[in-house]
Amino acid sequence: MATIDTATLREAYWRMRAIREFEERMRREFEAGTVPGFIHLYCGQEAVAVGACMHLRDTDYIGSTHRGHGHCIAKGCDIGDMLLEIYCKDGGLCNGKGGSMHIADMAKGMLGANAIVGAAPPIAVGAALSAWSQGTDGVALAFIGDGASNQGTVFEAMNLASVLKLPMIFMYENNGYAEFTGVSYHCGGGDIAGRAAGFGMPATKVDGTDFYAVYDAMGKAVERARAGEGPSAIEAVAMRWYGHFQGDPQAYRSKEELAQVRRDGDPLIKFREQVLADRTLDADTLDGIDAEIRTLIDKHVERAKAAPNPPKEALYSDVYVNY
Amino acid sequence: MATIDTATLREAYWRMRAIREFEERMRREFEAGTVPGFIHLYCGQEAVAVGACMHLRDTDYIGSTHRGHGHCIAKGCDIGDMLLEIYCKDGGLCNGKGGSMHIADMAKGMLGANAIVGAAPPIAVGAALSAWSQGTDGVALAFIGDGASNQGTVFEAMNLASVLKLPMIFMYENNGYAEFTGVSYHCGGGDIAGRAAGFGMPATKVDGTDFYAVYDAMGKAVERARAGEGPSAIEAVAMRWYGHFQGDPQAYRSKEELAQVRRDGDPLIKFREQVLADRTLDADTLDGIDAEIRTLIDKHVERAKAAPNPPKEALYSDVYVNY
Amino acid sequence: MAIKTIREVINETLAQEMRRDPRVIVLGEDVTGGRGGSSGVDEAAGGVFGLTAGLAAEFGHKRVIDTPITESAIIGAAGGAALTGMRPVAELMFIDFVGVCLDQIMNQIAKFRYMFGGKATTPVTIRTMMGAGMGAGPQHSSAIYPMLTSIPGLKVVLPATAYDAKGLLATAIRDDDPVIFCEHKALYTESGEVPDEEYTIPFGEARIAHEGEHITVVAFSRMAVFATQVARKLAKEGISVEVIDPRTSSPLDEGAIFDSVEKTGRLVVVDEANPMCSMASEVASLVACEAFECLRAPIAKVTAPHTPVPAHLELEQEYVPSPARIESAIRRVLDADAAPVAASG
Amino acid sequence: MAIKTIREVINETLAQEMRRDPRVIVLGEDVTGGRGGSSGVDEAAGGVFGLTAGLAAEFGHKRVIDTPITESAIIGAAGGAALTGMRPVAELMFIDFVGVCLDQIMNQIAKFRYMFGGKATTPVTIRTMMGAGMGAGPQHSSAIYPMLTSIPGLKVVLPATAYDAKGLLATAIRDDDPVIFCEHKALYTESGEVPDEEYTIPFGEARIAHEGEHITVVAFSRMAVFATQVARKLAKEGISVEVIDPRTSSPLDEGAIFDSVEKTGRLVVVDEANPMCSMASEVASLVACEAFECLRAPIAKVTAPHTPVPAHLELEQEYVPSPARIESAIRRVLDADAAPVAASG
Ligand SMILES: Cc1ncc(C[n+]2csc(CCOP(=O)(O)OP(=O)(O)O)c2C)c(N)n1
Ligand SMILES: Cc1ncc(C[n+]2csc(CCOP(=O)(O)OP(=O)(O)O)c2C)c(N)n1
Ligand SMILES: [Mg+2]
Ligand SMILES: [Mg+2]
Repeated sequence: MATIDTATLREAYWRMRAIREFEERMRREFEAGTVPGFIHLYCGQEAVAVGACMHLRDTDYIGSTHRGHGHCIAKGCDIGDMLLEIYCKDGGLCNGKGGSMHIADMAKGMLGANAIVGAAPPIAVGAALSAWSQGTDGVALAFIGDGASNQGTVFEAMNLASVLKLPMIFMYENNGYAEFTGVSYHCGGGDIAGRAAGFGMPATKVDGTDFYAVYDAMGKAVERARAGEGPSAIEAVAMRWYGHFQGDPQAYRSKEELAQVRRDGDPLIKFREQVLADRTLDADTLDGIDAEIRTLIDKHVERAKAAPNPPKEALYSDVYVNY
Repeated sequence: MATIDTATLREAYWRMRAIREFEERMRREFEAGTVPGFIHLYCGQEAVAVGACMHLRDTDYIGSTHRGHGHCIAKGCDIGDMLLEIYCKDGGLCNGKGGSMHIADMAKGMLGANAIVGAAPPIAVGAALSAWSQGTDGVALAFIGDGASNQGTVFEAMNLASVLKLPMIFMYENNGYAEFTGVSYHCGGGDIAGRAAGFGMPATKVDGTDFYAVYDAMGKAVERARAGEGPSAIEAVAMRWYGHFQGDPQAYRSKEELAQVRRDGDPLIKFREQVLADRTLDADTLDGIDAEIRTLIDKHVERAKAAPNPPKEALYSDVYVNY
Repeated sequence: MAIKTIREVINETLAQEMRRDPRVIVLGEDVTGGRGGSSGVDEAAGGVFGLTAGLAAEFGHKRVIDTPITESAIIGAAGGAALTGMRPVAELMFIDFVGVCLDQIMNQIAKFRYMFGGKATTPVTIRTMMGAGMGAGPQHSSAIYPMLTSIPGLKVVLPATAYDAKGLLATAIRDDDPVIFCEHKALYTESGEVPDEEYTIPFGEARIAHEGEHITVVAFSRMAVFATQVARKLAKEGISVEVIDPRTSSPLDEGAIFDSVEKTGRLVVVDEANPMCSMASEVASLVACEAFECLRAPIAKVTAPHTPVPAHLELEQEYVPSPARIESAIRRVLDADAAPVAASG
Repeated sequence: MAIKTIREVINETLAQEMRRDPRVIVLGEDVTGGRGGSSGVDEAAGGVFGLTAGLAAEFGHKRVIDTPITESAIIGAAGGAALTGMRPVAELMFIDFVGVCLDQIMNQIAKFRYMFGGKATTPVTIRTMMGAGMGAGPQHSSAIYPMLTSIPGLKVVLPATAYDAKGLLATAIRDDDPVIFCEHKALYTESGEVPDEEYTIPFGEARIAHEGEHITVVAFSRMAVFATQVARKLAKEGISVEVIDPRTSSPLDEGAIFDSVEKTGRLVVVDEANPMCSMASEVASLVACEAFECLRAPIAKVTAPHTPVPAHLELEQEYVPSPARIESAIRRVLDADAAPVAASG
């Protein structure tokens, strides 16, 4: 495992903590009825998005899912503008027309959360194709849920990336469930990473609650992609802490499982223990980040709630460039 | 390899010879301009369809492709009624409304040729699901081209069959090309059979010009399916003799390849040599079948040409049960 | 008779039809829910909105079949099962997902009968959820049933009342042709008197939701509910509005529309779909072509705009044709006594 | 000016646009052909109908990209490439295959701009082939562009002449919105005078294919060719038919239609698509709603029937709206001098 410099570790912790705090706050706000639509929380999976995105530049691209908040933060989207969007406010990343499931930010290389399961991988492959066609060293990554791994479009994306040897990474996030159905049921063969072999693609399966493991696997995949050696797949296993969407009673999960997930599946605790043991970051630094983020999220949530709605005319704009 | 009884061998030869004669005749008729639409010939792949279908009953089902004539004959469709359909005549298997790419025959378990690449496997999975749900020992099979193996719908079909452990066989026909593109280019990883492992499905790769090899692999797959043990995949390699569609100049194939395919890739010659060597069928029997089939095809082609067109009102009927 | 919601009657009808005919099966994502879960609860959901609750317990997992996320395979498998003797009810969770399985609907199940020369039947029912109103954003809120209505071989059902939902769903399941049954999200809690016994309602027979003399309003799905509200309101002012809910857009009850327009001479068509090539356009054009002589005023269409459905709740509300917009269209058409150009021959 | 076929000008325009702008790439199945073949011929096809011939030789395999059979990935990748700075021209071999990639068209590329709040552009051109006339059967012969026209965010182009094909394709490629460019199979050999230089034709501007005074015929794609033939024939009888070819169904040149109907007072709409929710219905309803006062007779629609396209050539011919059917619709509308019911107030 390569050693990781302190600045990277600090930034990684910042982003993971930001995701956690963001999602926990969203959860409380949703319960309080302040958040419109419905939301899918990323708690428990923070190390996947951050471990992956720490390797990416603004000119690299990611495609995301309905569970996209964590991906956005990991890729560097402005948290305030994200909150404006989740509250569907004017000035939000999509000016209030996308909402939680469609947050996008081209300037940060975020191609959009996507409410159609399996739709983003072909799009991310297109971003990889751009880089390949233009001869840059850009890469693209698609986040794909365990449930999404069964959708035909995802296999097509893998094959096309393989055929053209595109600079592409398929990041499977196995969080145990697709809605209310367990991966052991819905995934024929039970081995998501194993499917990549069928496309001649290297794949690794890692503990998705271990930042270091994700970071390491992603480092190799990105290196390979930038070197023009083609696509890779990573399966990161990290159970989701909450329901499919906020409000899901989760009758399909045992109390034991939920307790165990919280006990053993907290990527932030694992990270903290690791950096403290390694003496790469100290407790003050970590606590400082925690405090900074609490304040930050507080401020932005209040701002988002108070922000103006999009004007009525916004309904009709942006369908076309001139309309 | 299990020994095969003489009646089966005789019938297998009959069907393979019928396919060959049928397709060669269609080729000549098409060149002569008597056949409407466009046609995709099966020559060179006879042992795949017949090796597979010899294990199937009328109550077992197959889903087919745009290159479906061979599958129909192998599954027992009436040759005369097929010809009526290819000539789009009244009384054809689809009363002239389907044509070459849509020949179907529910009574024979033939769910239809299909002009949409990759569309038949989900449908065939549905037939397997019928058997599974009703608790019969019926099985279903989908023929899938090498090019079709990249279509998302095909992967979805494999996964669904695997998840439900359906009595299903995926028969990949690797004939070297998808239209004008070679399998080494279009198939990421280059190993079609290998993809089945990703769905927890056993797969074998066989010489598709060797009837015995196909028959053997299919025997195991059907046994497994009837025993309720779930789906299997078979990749049968058998190059197509002619162009993608009749009239294709095949600029993408070398003369050497075409000569070599004819020299080494004739399933009928191989079969004949084998049965003569084994003394399971004698030359007289084989020659008798050849002659019988020539006469049969002659008769049915003439009948099809002379048959009446569907009435004009047929345009409007059969859209719905009552319309 | 008991008062039941549309949600309840759909569930009840599925159970009744499954009892009645062993060939009826249900398949889709989380129609049971909880398969492969750690709690061991056998039915953890019964559909994301609970529409299929209780079916797995009664009919077992070989008739109530949870699938992976795999819409093409769901619809394709339903088609294949239908060709081979079953009567599958497949769930397409949101109509917006039609984009990942349209081929199986349009080129396969809807065409089997025709392209096989009348020698196959494909009794598939696709249950799906449509419509705006939940702030679910641009990919989960559409009402794109007109594109499905354009498909020959497919029947399209749009229940607006609990009574209709039951009878039409029973008809759909018993019909030998493929049917897409479009449930409007915002109508699940709509309730009315519904008999416990099974019954069917024929396709292609409109419901007169409100009788009237002055103007005809043809409105589909949730829009029929809105139009009826408006008709009741205007009745108090002495404006007599006839509201026609066609109940199925394919087949369409043209006769009921013609009869009404013959009486009223005025037409408003209301459709939650986007305007281009909508059912609003279809019905308006039908009357303009076949009952032109009856018209005493221009026709008015009230539809969603030519935009996706925005996430913001107020914009979404602005998107959906409202009772207010329906009312003003009615007033406009009533006010416009066209003086048609005299024929110059 | 040289006489060129539509096939030729599409090829020429692709080359010109690729020369003009390095961001333009072409991708699809066998757009080159021969990759992985044994002959070593680098361009074995140039598209199944030769439309992309010569491009790979000039622009190389990183700009002319052969793909597996994988339509969702083709359109999705085009969308992703467009979001990241390219101007992809994706080939969807037959419009019938829209069923396996509709989500990428409808929910993705067409919605990006809107659902991302105007902060993304998606300059994708999808070239596709449509229409009956080759005996290709129910899954390769449809003209289902109306369902695409209903999609907000997507533009739909229907060239009927060689001159238009060139200018409209250039506009499509340079347009910052997604466009589907529908080439009618039966028109590839249609020819006309076409300049060698590049030029563009704006979307949403109809072509007056034939000027006239007595009746307006709005006809799309190949139907504009048929309608023009009929107009020429009837001119000899002194019947003056104005044929309007909208050239794009989205955006639609409503003004040109209104102007013409204002003049003629009579309308026939011709569409090769199935009738329900067609462009025929759209245009007819538009006039019935917005230009009702101009109408002196019922509108007539001439469309394909509500059936798939049968394989049999004679049935297929019966399926396609013919010049004879267009002619008889024109005569019918001219004969019908509606005496509209007087307004009763
Ligand atoms: C095409 C499509 N089918 C179904 C859905 C409904 N749906 C939304 S999320 C989801 C489960 C996704 O599971 P997974 O990919 O494991 O992601 P996770 O929710 O676990 O992050 C489903 C079925 C959808 N949005 N799109
Ligand atoms: C969805 C779809 N995409 C593309 C096509 C055009 N097409 C017809 S056959 C074919 C090649 C199929 O190759 P393969 O699966 O190897 O079958 P083969 O022709 O070799 O039997 C293609 C691309 C189609 N009919 N349907
Ligand atoms: Mg999951
Ligand atoms: Mg092939």
